[in-house]
This record gives sequence, structure tokens and C-alpha cells, in this order.
Amino acid sequence: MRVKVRLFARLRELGGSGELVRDVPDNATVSAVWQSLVQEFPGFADYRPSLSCAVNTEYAKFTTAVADGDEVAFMPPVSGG
Amino acid sequence: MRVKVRLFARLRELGGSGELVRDVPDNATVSAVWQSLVQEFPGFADYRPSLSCAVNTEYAKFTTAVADGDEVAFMPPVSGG
Amino acid sequence: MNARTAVTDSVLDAAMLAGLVEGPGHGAVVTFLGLVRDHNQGRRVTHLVYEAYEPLAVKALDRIVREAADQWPSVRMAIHHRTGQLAIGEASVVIAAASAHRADAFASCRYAIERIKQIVPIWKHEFFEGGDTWVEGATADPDDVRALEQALRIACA
Amino acid sequence: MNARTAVTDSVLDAAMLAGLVEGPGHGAVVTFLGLVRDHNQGRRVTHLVYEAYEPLAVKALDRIVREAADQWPSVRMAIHHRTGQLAIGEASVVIAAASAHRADAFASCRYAIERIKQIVPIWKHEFFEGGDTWVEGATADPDDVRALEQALRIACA
Repeated sequence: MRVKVRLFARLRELGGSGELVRDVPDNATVSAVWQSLVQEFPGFADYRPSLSCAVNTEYAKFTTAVADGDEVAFMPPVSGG
Repeated sequence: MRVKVRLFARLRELGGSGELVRDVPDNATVSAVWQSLVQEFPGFADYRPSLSCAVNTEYAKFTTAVADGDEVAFMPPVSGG
Repeated sequence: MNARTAVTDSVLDAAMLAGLVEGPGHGAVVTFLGLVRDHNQGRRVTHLVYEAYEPLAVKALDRIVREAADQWPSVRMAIHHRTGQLAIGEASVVIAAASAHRADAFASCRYAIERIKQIVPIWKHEFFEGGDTWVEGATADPDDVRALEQALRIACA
Repeated sequence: MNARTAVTDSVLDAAMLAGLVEGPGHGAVVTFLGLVRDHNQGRRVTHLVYEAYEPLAVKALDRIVREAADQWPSVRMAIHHRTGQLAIGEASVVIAAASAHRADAFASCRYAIERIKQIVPIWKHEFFEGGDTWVEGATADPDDVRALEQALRIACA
């Protein structure tokens, strides 16, 4: 199945784009999507402890399952305000 | 000697005017000015415990001496804001 | 009317006051507006009239600005207080406090409104359905250290 | 742009936000503006660029407005956050909180800015003399009860 990946801030720069489309195994979790990105972009690994994630513009957990067509977002620590 | 008396809010209403001119003895204090007003306007007496006073637009004490031409203000509890 | 402190019968302008205090080193501006409420102590308020001893009121506002700067050196503050007749929803007082960091802007702004209610010679005449009353709050005494400390406690709490 | 919450690349307007929340029963409106400072951690800042995950950021702002209403039932709040490039002195965020009494307006406004820094997916890219850096603050987790309690402690302190 295929998911849209959204990346922000420094992660967006490391990944070269704010929107990627990636094929992932059926029944993949957010965590599996992230692991595949870490393989692709080694600089991502450091972010795991401080990372937030969302599925379809709602905050999610790394154990959340993703479905075909989902938008999966990975967010470094926020700094609004 | 002669002083200008300024009254505010409920005191102004009880005194019938916001500005009075009164003759007071030489070397009178703010307290003496007040006492003469209490004789004139019995409704003033209740205000003594909660009253503030000023001489020439600076906060003063009731023991402050007044001089000819001074502006002596008597102020009920404030309620700005 | 671009003095940092003023007592005025004109409509108050919070944005203008914020502009007076903002500087390039400031990361935060907190403003407080006191508005005329349509009710008070169970009465339906129709309007208010504020009366001031204007020269002393301006000096008292200046004093509050100085006290705030002593307590929070990075803070720049402006305060305007309205007089005359005010309708429901109109602003009776505006405070703007700018500082490098937000904690000081919040604390000093809160401090200022507490002090205004303690020491500024301004009186509120409340008109409600069926009557009117002079509101009498605090006995003004700028040198009352306990009042100042109470305002600081509320501000920094 | 008269929604109570928004993420926008337009200039922010505190007076408009105050107008959105004021009502006849409100005696106090507190606004907070976050401004771009000309320095940060010893560096001379030239400008900032804010990036947002906009749909989730708006939901997070809505959540903060709900949390504030839960905590302070008389409070009505609006929050707008800016995105894109901002010059020194421009506002990155504006919060307006109206309530019957001033304590709630101050507390809820302070609470909101703390929560914004905790859970809203917006990122600050700081450009300074000699370089640039992405500021990384808090790991966003709206369900982190300790973070919420910390914001409440700061607000009501």
C-alpha cells in the first residue's frame, strides 16, 4: 500500500521535501513507516526520542496502524509562539 | 489664610461642589481643614477612617501643614480600573 | 495623546498603547483592558461615569509605571484611564506592558491593574436599573507597603 | 479571517481578536502578543520564518481554547498564529482572552501561550548574523498530563 509522508522543519530539510509518497507493507504501523525513512535518511535516527507523529491530521502513536492513502506526519519538537 | 478645597465623588455631592474656597487659621493642618468641613457638612464625618488627602496635587498626611493658597483635596476610597 | 500615561475622556486605543511600549528587544506584549460590564452585584448596569482628580491620577499612574520598572527592569509600560460617561462594553482602562520575555510582561501588567485599584484617585459612579451608587474601593495610600506587597503577590503568584 | 483560531501568513491584529471575544458580561480582556526579538541567545537575529502543519495546528489551537473554557468557564478566547517570514518587531502569535473578572482573563491567556509552545505543530526557523537554525522546543504530545499541569501551574501561580 501507499502512504503520503509529511515532514516539517529540519526533518523536511533532511528529507529533501515536505511531502513524500512511499510504499509500505500492508498493516504497517507509523513506526514501520518511520523505520523505512531512517534507512533512507540516516540523519533521521537522532529524532526518534523527541518525535511526534500524526495520521490524517490527528496526533497518533507510533503503534497506530496506517492504511492505504493515509497521510503520515513526522514532527520534530515544536517551537511556535 | 485661604485655601482651595477639592472634593470628589460622593464627597463632592455631599459638599455641593467639587471646589470650595475656605478661610482657615494660619498654621492649620489638613486635619483642621477637614474638621471645619465636618462642621459644615455633617455627612462628611463617616468618611474620616477611609479618607485620603492631598496638598497641591501630591498625596499628603492629615498632619501636613497647609499654607495660604494651597489646594487641599479630600478623597473617598478610590474605584478606578 | 501619545503619552505613556494619561487620564482622558477619549476612547482608549490598546493597539496605540502597545505601539508606545514595543521595542526591538521585546518578545512579549501583554495588554489589559477593563471593560464596562452589563451587570454588577446582581444589578443591571446601564452605564458608568468615571471621575478623576486628574493631575494626581496621572502622577499615580507614573508612579505605577516606575514601580513596575523597578520590579521588572526589562518592562516598558503605558497606562491610559478613561473618564466621563462610558457605555457597556467600553474600555475604562488600558495597560500595555512589553518586555524581553513573557513572564515579566504578564506579571507587570497584572501588578499594574492591582495598583491602579489601590492608589489612583479615580471614582466609578455606577448607574443601574433603579438607581445609582458611587463605588468605594480602597483607601488610597501610595506608601502603604502592605498594599504594594499584596499587588506583587497577586502579580507573580 | 474572523475565526477564533487561525494559522495565517497575514499580519496579526490584536484589536480584531479582542473584538471577537468581548461580550457585554465581560469586565476584562487580556491580550498577549509574541514579537520577533532582535536577539536570541547572544545572536543578532535578522528575521524568522515560521512553518506550520496547518490543519493539525488549527486543531491544536482549538483544543487549547477548549481546555481554557473547561478550566475557566467564563473565558472566551481567540488565538491566531502567523506563518512565513517575519521581520523584527512583528507579531508571531496573538491571544485574546475575555472574562467576567480579570483573574481568569490573565490566567487563561498565560495558560494558552504555554500550551501553544507545548502542543501546536509550528516551527521557528531563526536567521541570525552568520547563520540560521531550526529552534526545537517541546515534543508535542497533547495527552501529556504533566505538560498540561505545568501550564496550569504557571498560569495560576
